[in-house]
Amino acid sequence: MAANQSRSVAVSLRQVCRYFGDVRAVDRVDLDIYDGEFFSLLGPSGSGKTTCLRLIAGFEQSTSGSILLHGQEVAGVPPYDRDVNTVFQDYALFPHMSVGENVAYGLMIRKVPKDERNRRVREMLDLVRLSGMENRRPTQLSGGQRQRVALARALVNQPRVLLLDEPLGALDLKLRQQMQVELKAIQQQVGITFIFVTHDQEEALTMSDRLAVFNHGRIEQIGTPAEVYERPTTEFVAGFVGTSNLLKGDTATRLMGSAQTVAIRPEKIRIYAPGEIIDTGMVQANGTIKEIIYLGMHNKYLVSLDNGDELTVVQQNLDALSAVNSIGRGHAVQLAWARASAHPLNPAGGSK
Amino acid sequence: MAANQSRSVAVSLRQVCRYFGDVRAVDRVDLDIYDGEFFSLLGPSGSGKTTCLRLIAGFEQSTSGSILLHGQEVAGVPPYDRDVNTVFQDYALFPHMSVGENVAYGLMIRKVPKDERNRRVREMLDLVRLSGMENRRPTQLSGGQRQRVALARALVNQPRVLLLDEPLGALDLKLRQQMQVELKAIQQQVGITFIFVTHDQEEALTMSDRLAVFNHGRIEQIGTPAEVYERPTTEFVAGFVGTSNLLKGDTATRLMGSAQTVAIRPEKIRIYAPGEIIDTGMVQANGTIKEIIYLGMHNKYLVSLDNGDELTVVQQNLDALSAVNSIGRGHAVQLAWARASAHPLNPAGGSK
Amino acid sequence: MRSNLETPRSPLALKLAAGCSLLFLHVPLCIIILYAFTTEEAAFTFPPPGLTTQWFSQLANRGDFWESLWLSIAVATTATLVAMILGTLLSLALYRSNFFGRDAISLLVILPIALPGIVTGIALRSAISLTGAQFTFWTIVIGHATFCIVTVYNNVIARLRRTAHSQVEASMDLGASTWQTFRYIILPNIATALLAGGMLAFALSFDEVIVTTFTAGQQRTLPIWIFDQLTRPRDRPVTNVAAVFVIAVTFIPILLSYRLTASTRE
Amino acid sequence: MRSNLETPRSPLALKLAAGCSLLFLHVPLCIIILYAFTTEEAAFTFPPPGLTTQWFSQLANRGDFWESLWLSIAVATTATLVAMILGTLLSLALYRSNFFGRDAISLLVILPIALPGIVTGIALRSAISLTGAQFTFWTIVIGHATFCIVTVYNNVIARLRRTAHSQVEASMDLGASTWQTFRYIILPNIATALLAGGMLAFALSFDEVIVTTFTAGQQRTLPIWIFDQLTRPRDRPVTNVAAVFVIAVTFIPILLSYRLTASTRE
Repeated sequence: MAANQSRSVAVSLRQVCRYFGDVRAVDRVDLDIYDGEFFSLLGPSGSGKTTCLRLIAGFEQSTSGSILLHGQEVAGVPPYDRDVNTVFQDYALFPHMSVGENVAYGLMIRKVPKDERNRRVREMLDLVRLSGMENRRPTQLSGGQRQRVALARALVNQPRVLLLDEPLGALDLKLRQQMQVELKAIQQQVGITFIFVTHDQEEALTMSDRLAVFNHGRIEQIGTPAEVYERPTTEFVAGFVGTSNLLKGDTATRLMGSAQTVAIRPEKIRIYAPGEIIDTGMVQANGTIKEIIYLGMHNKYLVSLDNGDELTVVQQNLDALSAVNSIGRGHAVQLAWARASAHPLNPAGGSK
Repeated sequence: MAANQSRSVAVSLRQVCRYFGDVRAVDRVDLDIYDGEFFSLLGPSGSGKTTCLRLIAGFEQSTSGSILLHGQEVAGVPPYDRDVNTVFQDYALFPHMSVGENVAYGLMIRKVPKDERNRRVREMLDLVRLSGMENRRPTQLSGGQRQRVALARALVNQPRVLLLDEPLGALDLKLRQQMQVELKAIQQQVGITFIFVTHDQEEALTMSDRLAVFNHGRIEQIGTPAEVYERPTTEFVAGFVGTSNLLKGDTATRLMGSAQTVAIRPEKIRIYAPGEIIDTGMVQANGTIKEIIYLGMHNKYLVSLDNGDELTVVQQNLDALSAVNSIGRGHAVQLAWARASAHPLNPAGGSK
Repeated sequence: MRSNLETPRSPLALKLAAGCSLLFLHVPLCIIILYAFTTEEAAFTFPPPGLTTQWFSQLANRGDFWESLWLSIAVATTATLVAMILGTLLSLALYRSNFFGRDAISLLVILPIALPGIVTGIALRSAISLTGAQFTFWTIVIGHATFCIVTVYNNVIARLRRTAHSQVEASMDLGASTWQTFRYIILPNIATALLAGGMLAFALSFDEVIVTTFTAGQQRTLPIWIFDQLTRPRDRPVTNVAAVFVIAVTFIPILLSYRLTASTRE
Repeated sequence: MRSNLETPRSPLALKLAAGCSLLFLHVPLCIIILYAFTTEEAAFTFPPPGLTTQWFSQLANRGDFWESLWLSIAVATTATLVAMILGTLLSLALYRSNFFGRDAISLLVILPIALPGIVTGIALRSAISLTGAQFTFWTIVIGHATFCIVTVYNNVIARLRRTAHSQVEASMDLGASTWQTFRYIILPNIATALLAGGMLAFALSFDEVIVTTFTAGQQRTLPIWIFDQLTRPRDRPVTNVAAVFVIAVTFIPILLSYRLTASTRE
């Protein structure tokens, strides 16, 4: 699943900036996306990820820098001359056309003969599991079905790159999870490069081959899901992709032997009873359980360390009725984690 | 935190129905909510939870059945004569009034003297951490701040019951999590009964003392978070509150010794290598890993059983870089779980 | 499941006041229709002493009535067509434009409808006189086009603003040029609004008196014919019948346009 | 970060067409203002041989002008006040009402504005004659109120529909009665729309000619004064000055109302 660095580059951004007046929506972004990759642009709203996508689609023009599609500079090339297609956040289906006409639109514009057009529309509707829906109107469809029509309409043109702008944002949780699986399967089937914009870190981790984490118009980190989650380079990434405990200053020095800030994931910390013997290779800390929050699949413990710092620990509920736990609020505990689980952050990581 | 059955009842619904034409929005609902409880109404959209709240507030009139507030029947009592206050989903702040005027509105209507009014508004703004914001306009506030104003405006009247209609729905993930903690803390501080409508099962589990799961206008289950999560009584609850593996028919008979459908949570299943010795008290099954999905905090395994059924298993990533796992796709594995972890579902559980 | 179907109703007093206001607005209309059937020739008494349809056949025999009617229809049709083309162009140009403030431009378009008819009339007459042109069918059309354009513009721009711009982007993204996007996406989207605007424009033009008196030569549109009729008291019932005609020709397009824009309103 | 600030602009041809249309709409206005300053008395040549402000002082000395102006202002003010009260009542009663279809009722309110002025005029004159009343200041007010109510209603109901109903529920929830909710929540919410509607109504009333001719006795409002003036060609520049007055009195409230409803439009 990891990106193969020797593959050819599909989309390349070089020092791309896009300013709206004083607002630096996209600020000196460098990015290489490989052919056939499922690549996510992840970030909070206003972080520049959507503007980046719109720059690639041609809906926005960059203020400076260069954008290459398969090696070709595309500055000034209008959207209709770029070999990319977009799945819009609001789907942007044409309400006055049937599902079939929506999907056929790009082929009609390109004057593909009627027979071939019909065949390809049918194939595409099969792919997105909407066979037989050709004659429905978009308003007669559910949210998930509309999403699939939008996907089919973009894919039928066989673009080399597909851009997806938070396509699952409008769906509810269960449907979103189902569409994540489907979308990923379709991408593997058609083999097209997918560039996927999302603000949902779990979605980005689940679906992507690689992802870029955006903040304030800049990219904070690029890597595979595991690289980004397990080795965040900045505080922002550590906090935005999952949750992290940050050990700073004195606490970091005392526990880790260096004042450099480190991030440690709540699920990497184990809880031991006082006096229990812990592997000496582990980093150890003593504390008191301040709060236990039951979350069904796991419990979240808020533990006060002796120096007043607070750590969050997550433990999977392995046993039936594990809500009733032997470790109660106010109990003293020992915490321990593998030294390798605590990842040092880039001190220059420029975000708040 | 669990409900104390001997406490006095704050809100009581007896066979309450609310039909809109042919649509049974609320269908024969029985419910007792105790004084001082944090009670959630959980369900998908259209399940009747919000209508239920609006019946209690007095914005809707029930078609049949009776609603009691602290033992008093409230049929026909207009909203302004009920001792409950509501926090609206869209906050419903008055845009032409300052924050202070918004919060003071209920007191002004009740002709509370100006001095006391100012004092109570100030106290309330302190409680929701908005001191000094009295003179701002709602439009100058962020989403989270507006939410707090709406909360203060409802609480300042010292109602005996506070109704909250998906108050956190419009906030983004991080802010929502923060507000969940704050809201729970405020409820514990003021000691008022909170009735909280949400479609987010994690939110309901985190915050509630007890919750009711709605589906198609009916209540499927009432209980503490642990009761509902660990012992779901219907397929709907097992699927809506967290995710469940359902073992049915032959598979259930072979593994569990009875054809009754059982639900088992993905995190209760352990994965063993083939040939590894498993405690005989455990239920065992053989299968093959079909897919591994990396989710940061945990990995999700899709495992095909020998008879073709598929089970989902979740394992916490305890170790650094646990994305690189010893168990790969296509490997044969043994699965095992405690018999008590598989919970039999009510065969009459009336939902699809 | 939130429903607005049955929320507390308006108090009775409010309903009563509303009912009276409605009545007040509609009584005149009923009177004119009623007195198109009265058997009296000149004076009106209430209730009418008897009802008759003779005035309809009398009117049908008046050549000058038919002449005016056809002129009114021709003027309204031509002015409406001109307005539909120019109004659409205007709205397309101004929708999304932001040069010196979209609002300022929008106001510039809307002002002419607010221009008092008498002012428009004087101004147009002066302008046409200056060019030395004759007052013909076409000068009437030009006069009417001023306010018809605004009506079409208002309808079309409201629809354009409600049309998701992402549709336009999607069309371009799928390979369509600007013209193709207009043809296949924008035009179908604004079609009903354009039609509704056109119908309103037709109704406005058909009713216009003041601007017509200034821009017409010897031509008499139907409203002006009615105006002239009023100097002949014995023809009052015939005039009322003509007024019923005007009401009908005006209301039908307005009702249709109301239907067409129902989706835009809510 | 999606921005609509700088999307592909309209093609040049479209802009040109739009520019011409705008010009077409505004040339008459400029002409009338220009010829209020011409030194010629009767004939108009272009360009004017010279400019002067003498017509302004001439107009100021005409007692009949001032009389008409004050009458117009009095009529417009009264009709507007009546319309603001009845229009608000109507919109409150109909907003959220669903008895035999809100749309049908809404149409009943809107139709009178579509009623041709000449028809409204004839109908009102007949109705007033039937009651045996005199044609006074008040009959003019009644005539004008018909279309003023509609203007206020349209503005207020549009604002009401945009006001979150949850505000009303929140107010009731916090203990306010229906009347308190109106006083403290609804009224402030609709205030600017009500004011805007009132101003538009004022402008409409101030300009009205046709309905006034039918509902007035000997009274002459300003537009009718101007109309009468036109029969005296030597007074043309004075008439143009009066027209500029009408334009000013009309445009100021329209501009203000446009400002007030800016938030409702977008």
